[in-house]
Amino acid sequence: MSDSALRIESLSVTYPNGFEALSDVSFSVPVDAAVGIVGASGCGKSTLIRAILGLLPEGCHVSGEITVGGHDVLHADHAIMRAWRGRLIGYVGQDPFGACDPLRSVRHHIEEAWYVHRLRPPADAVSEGLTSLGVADPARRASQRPHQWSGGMLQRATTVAATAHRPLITLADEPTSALDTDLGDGSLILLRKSCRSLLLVSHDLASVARHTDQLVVFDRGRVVEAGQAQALLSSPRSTVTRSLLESSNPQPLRRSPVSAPAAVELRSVSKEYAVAGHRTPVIVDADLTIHRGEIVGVVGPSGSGKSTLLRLLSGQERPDGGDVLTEGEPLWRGPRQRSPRVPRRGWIMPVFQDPVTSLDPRWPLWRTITEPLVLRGGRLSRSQRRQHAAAALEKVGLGHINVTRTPGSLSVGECQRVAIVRAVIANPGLIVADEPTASLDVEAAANIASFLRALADEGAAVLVVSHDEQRLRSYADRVLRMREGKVT
Amino acid sequence: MAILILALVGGAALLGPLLTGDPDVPNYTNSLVPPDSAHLLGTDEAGRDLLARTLWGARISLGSALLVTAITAVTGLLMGVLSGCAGGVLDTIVSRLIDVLLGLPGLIVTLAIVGLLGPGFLNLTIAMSATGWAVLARLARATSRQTMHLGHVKAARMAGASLGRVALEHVLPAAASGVAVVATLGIGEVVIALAGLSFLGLGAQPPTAEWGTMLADARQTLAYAPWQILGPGTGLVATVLAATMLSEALRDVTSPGAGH
Amino acid sequence: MLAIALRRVGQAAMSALGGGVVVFVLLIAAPGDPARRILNIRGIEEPDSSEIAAVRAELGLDQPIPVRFLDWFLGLFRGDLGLSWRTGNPVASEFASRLPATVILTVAALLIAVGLALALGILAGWRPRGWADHLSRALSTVALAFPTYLIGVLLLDLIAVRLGWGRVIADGTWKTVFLPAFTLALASAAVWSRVLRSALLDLDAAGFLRVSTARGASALRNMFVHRLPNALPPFLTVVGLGAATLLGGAPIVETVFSWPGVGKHTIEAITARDMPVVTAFTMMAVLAYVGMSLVVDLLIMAVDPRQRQSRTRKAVRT
Amino acid sequence: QSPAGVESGAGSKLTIATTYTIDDLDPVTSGYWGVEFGYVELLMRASADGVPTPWVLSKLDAVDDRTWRLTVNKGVTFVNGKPFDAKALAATLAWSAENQSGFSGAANFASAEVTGPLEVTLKTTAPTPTMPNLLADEANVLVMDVEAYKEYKASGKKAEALLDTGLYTGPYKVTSLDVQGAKLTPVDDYWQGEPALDALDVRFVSEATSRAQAVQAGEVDLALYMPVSTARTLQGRSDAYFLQGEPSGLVFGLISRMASPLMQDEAVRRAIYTATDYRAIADDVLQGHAGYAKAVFPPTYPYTLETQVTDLKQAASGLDAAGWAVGDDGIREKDGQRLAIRVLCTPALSDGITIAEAMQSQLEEVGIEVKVVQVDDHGAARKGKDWEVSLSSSLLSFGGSPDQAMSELLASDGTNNYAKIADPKLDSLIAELGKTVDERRRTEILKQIQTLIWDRGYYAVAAQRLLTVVVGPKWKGYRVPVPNLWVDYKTAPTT
Ligand SMILES: Nc1ncnc2c1ncn2[C@@H]1O[C@H](COP(=O)(O)OP(=O)(O)OP(=O)(O)O)[C@@H](O)[C@H]1O
Ligand SMILES: Nc1ncnc2c1ncn2[C@@H]1O[C@H](COP(=O)(O)OP(=O)(O)OP(=O)(O)O)[C@@H](O)[C@H]1O
Ligand SMILES: [Mg+2]
Ligand SMILES: [Mg+2]
Repeated sequence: MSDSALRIESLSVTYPNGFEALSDVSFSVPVDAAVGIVGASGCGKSTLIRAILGLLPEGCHVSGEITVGGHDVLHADHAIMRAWRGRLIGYVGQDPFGACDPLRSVRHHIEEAWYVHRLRPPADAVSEGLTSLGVADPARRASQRPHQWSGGMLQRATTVAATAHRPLITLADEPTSALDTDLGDGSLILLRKSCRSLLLVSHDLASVARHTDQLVVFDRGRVVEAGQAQALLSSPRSTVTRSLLESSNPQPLRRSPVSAPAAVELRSVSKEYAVAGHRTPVIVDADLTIHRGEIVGVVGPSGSGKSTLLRLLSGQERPDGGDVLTEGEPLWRGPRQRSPRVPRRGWIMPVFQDPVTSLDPRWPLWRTITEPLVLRGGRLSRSQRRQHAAAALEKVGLGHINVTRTPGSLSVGECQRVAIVRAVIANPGLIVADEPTASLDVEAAANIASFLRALADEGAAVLVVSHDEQRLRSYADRVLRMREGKVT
Repeated sequence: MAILILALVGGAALLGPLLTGDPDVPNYTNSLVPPDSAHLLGTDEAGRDLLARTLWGARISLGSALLVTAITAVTGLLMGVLSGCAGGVLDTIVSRLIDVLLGLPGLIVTLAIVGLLGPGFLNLTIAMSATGWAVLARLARATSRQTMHLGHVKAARMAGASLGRVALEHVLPAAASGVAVVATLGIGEVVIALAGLSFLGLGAQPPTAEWGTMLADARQTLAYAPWQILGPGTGLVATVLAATMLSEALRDVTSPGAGH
Repeated sequence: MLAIALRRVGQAAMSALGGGVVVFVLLIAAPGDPARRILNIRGIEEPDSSEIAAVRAELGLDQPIPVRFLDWFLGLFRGDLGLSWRTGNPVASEFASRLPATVILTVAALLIAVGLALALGILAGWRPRGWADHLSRALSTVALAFPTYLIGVLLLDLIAVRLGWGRVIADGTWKTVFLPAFTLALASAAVWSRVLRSALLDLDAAGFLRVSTARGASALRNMFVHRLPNALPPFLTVVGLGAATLLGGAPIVETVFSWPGVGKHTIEAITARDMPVVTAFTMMAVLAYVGMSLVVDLLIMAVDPRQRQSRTRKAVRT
Repeated sequence: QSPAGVESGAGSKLTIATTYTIDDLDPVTSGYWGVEFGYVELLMRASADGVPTPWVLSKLDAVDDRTWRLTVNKGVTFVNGKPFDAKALAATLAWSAENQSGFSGAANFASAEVTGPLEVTLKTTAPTPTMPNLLADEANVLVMDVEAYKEYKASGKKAEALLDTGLYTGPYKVTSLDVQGAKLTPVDDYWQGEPALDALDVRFVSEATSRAQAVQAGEVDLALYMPVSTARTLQGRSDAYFLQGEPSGLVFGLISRMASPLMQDEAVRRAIYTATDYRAIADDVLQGHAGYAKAVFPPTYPYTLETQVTDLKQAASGLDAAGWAVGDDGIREKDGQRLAIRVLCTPALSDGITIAEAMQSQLEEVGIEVKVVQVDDHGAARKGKDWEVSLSSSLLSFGGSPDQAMSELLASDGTNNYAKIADPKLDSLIAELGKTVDERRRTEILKQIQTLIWDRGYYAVAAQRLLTVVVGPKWKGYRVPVPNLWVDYKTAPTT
């Protein structure tokens, strides 16, 4: 038996469509060590995991060598491979909710690690495993269904299942990308604790570096750099590593001074929702002022009321108590008023989390982009609208995109930029953005951040709700924290 | 492929009758002649040319199926979008109506309506339209409500678009494609249902050439003259296939999210 | 859980009531004076107004419409379906002798259809583009393109006449039910198997399948432990909705196979515009339909724990 | 059917499939089915030449034009064991005159007196020359135990109870009856001899295809009312045979609705009837499975007059003379009105539709457009206004008498005159016929009537209907009876 848990020698993988997802990849994971694989989206990380598990789709061309504890997994036959999965090679997936069958209990999910190998799970394996990872009251909780668990807890259950047979190596594919940063770190610590050797895959260089001994950096299917985690962090050699490092530690941007008049104000605003029959306060006595030219960020745990605050501020929803003022005038006057009274049409414009659904998939870009202009009363011909749209896209660096295209043919990041162009084309006074960068990769997110900043600098008030506090701090003037409906 | 079949079926329905004689004139000395050069699909018991009857029958079968589909699709779409966009009392009323109609077994209510109006192809078409729109309305309403919560509609509303404008420009097209897909898929079903009800004597009345009644007529002498099912059978299979393919093609064309 | 089930039962009751209203409207909108028709059956060709009034009172036609509706609707539960306009006999007694045969036929067809759909759907979903997939696609095209009556006649000719299996004139019992039930089931089975197939294939991308495969689970285990249960809700839903289609197809099959059921009887009633019989059949189908979708919903609730919660808690994630 | 060929009690069984459902055994509403299937008998039996022969009666003598002497056969007993004697006969006649609408309408019943142990004297209020035919009609006087029936009525029991009353005298008795069919068993001590069958099943199968297939599959021996197309399907097969009977009075009649504005024009009516090709309908359209109608009555009847001829020229010139000019599309017009007639028919009589469709092409040649209108409830639709020519019944009653049917259908005050024919000459002829006993005079009147209805274009016969059945191999020699009395005590397999 060799002293490496996993050894990969000049591995190449070509998908049936001829795309070479991995080429000539070699590295190894020593026994009891943790190795991190980092790289931008689409660089072949998941392909690597699938290759090790022998779960590449039919028709892939694979060359090279993969051995786990000295066993050749690339050429093992189906039955043997199945026996090794779970026992020799553990696997932790990306999304804990996706990993669990929603119809079955968490206990079933964990015990399945034994059942699939026709074994009987030890009597208290589930409780012990969960207790050791800090889940309270495991006996009762285990009989609940996945949707009754939180993501962090469920990730621990998955970890228990993945390491049930103490596999020689555990493969973890972006195990925390679906979790909050705090939760994510906790999960990784527990994961590291529970397994013997670990191969941790992620696009977040900084967080991987905290939990592994060695790092391998991928770019477009190739290894560009490998080495000790700390050394690599402190002196990255390749440009790929450097840009990865940069995007996971965004640099603060320029701030504008807050001396402008207030654009929008919340005065002891409160909101309740009827949940399961009884009313639950979601926003409690919120006060908030946003000035022209100012970006206010709001962070806070999930369910704390961030999105609700944003909807109240932008008139999408009516408060139960308190006032919302735009340029000093209340949005809501009489009790029978059905829509908010804004200073003018399109004075408040939104940017949403999902760029794809925020553009009408049937409309060409020019139509979407200039819709607010038309609604403001601009009598524009088609060709004028196209010109306006093209000019606006030019400003966000999308000048090369033909305005007659439909959103379906754009990338997600491009879509979000188009959405922002639509939001700003009619000179709004306030822009509200709910998680504008959550579905984007780091590069696109940085792009959007600087664009929002530029907007504010031109005089608009901006409210951004986000989980990504680090990034938010880089371009917001103020970052407020919400907890259980209160703004602090 | 779909286009080809469709063109064939549609062309047959439109042009076929011009090429052939009157499908309803009997010629009893020519009864049940197997397919030959004079009668490519043979003749039926009354000595009528089955090719002519198949082609003419296409008009009635397809025509009324298209009519039913069109009526149900338009009604369903409008009701669904209206209810989905307007919300409130209107939505409640329309939804209840849809629920009740969906809670009724369609084919049987069709039977009951025919019972009320009396047998006949027109009555059958009316009955099928009266019951068929609910399922499409529900689909349209669901899509509308979903669309109303999508970013682009919210953005349009915030940019100052009225409810009507949003419904017309954003929601209707979105709902229409789904309705079109499902309604198209239903064309084949409608043809078959019409045929089945005609078999029961509730639809087309002889000697009108209609695929369902042609097959029903054929069954008595099927063992002796099996070629009688050739024409209408091929027509029905082709229609169902074409409807399925068209529906799939429509789905591909109208689902613009394909790029992601 | 119980509360939700009860609410669902309440909804079902509302649907039945709504269906009742529609059916009742059909009944009272029917042309012709029922009293006159019944008198004609009783041998009075040209009844005078006092005779008509007497029968109107007997039938309760002189009551205001809401009262008539209530009478009619409650009568359904008492087994009082009114008098046939064609024979003058109580519809209930005409149905009583025919209903068992129709119940046997539709239940048998439902069982065959579900069994066939499960088998074909699983096989097709197991290996898309495999032989089972092609078979079920071909079957669904044929079932969709060829009317039931033709398939029935062909099956009779082939199986009962040429091979001598089964019977041409069925007697309405379980012994002879297979052929008519199979014919009736074919179209539904074809459609349902496609639904099951696509529900199974939709799950292909599900994370939990990949995870359990990565833990060493076999495809067989995945199919029966994870995929099938997860694909059941949409499947059960179409089965529930489609069960009434079976009842709707019964008249045709009953005619072809000489099955002594209510469907055939209803068609005769339609041609004679005998609305009480038609509406009674419709109402029965409505109740069967409402009942069936209730059962399906409760079944789905039993299968899928998420449905049991009054509100699906938003999964805690970004 | 020679009794010698009967192996009685040798396990022979007959299963018949028929279109029509028998609801119960009630003599008023469904007793006539019993006559056809051997569980009810009549006093007289209809025959092919229109002259009935005695059945349960041994003799029927006319004493004068208002008095008839009826003698019952010896030893006739009801299934319940009671004898059918003069007393029972008198009771039956009196009861039928009151309750059977056909008999009460036509028989002019005055009294029925027992004048001997087996003899009853029947008196009428007016001359009733067709009494033998009336007594041979399945809808008139059934041989039944009136006492037992009255008891049953008084008891208020359900219709099933009739099965146990032993009400009738036939060779077979119904032991069970439901929506699927009836089961019959032979009656012990049947008065004419031992019934030839051990069991008789009647099954109600509305689909003709199914009836034929059932014979092929050996489930059924005899399928009734088979469409002519079946003959072709069964050609050259040995599992089932198509058989047909002789012309017997059943017809595909055509009647003109005089209330229709178009049909008030005699030229139009005449053109319709003379342009119809009666030979082609029988020989080509129905492929010899129907009789060529040269007259409205069967060729075997003594008074039959061949009136019906096809003459396109005459039809055309008649129309020309009446001002109907041929339009652009070949259809005639007059004063802007198209010569388009609607022919009413019903799917229940599928060959009727075929005939209507044939007329469509035949009449087109003289410029008359025919629309085929199909209705399910033919009886009801005939009373309506949406037709010009309707498929109609025969001018003969089941018992072979023309008086009854003509007075109902063609007389201006007839109870069944839905065509609204009102011709004083015809009325007086029909009235006279009803009173005339003398055969020669009757023949004369009937010939005059036949000439009149042809000349005026009131009624014609498109084709003589033949009874058609499909039988299994064991019944290959079955003789299709005249009229449709499918089963009697001698009916048995032929091989
Ligand atoms: N079945 C397949 N057929 C063809 N190409 C594929 C297939 N699966 C993945 N690819 C391509 O292979 C490349 C690598 O994919 P992979 O899923 O390994 O990326 P990744 O590094 O895990 O990305 P991410 O961070 O987005 O998960 C991508 O460009 C992807 O488009
Ligand atoms: N329309 C609604 N009806 C009922 N409850 C709601 C509604 N919208 C939000 N809530 C509840 O209000 C609370 C706050 O929701 P909100 O969406 O504002 O949280 P959030 O901070 O944006 O969370 P996340 O980070 O997950 O987006 C949650 O408990 C949520 O379940
Ligand atoms: Mg990946
Ligand atoms: Mg939120």
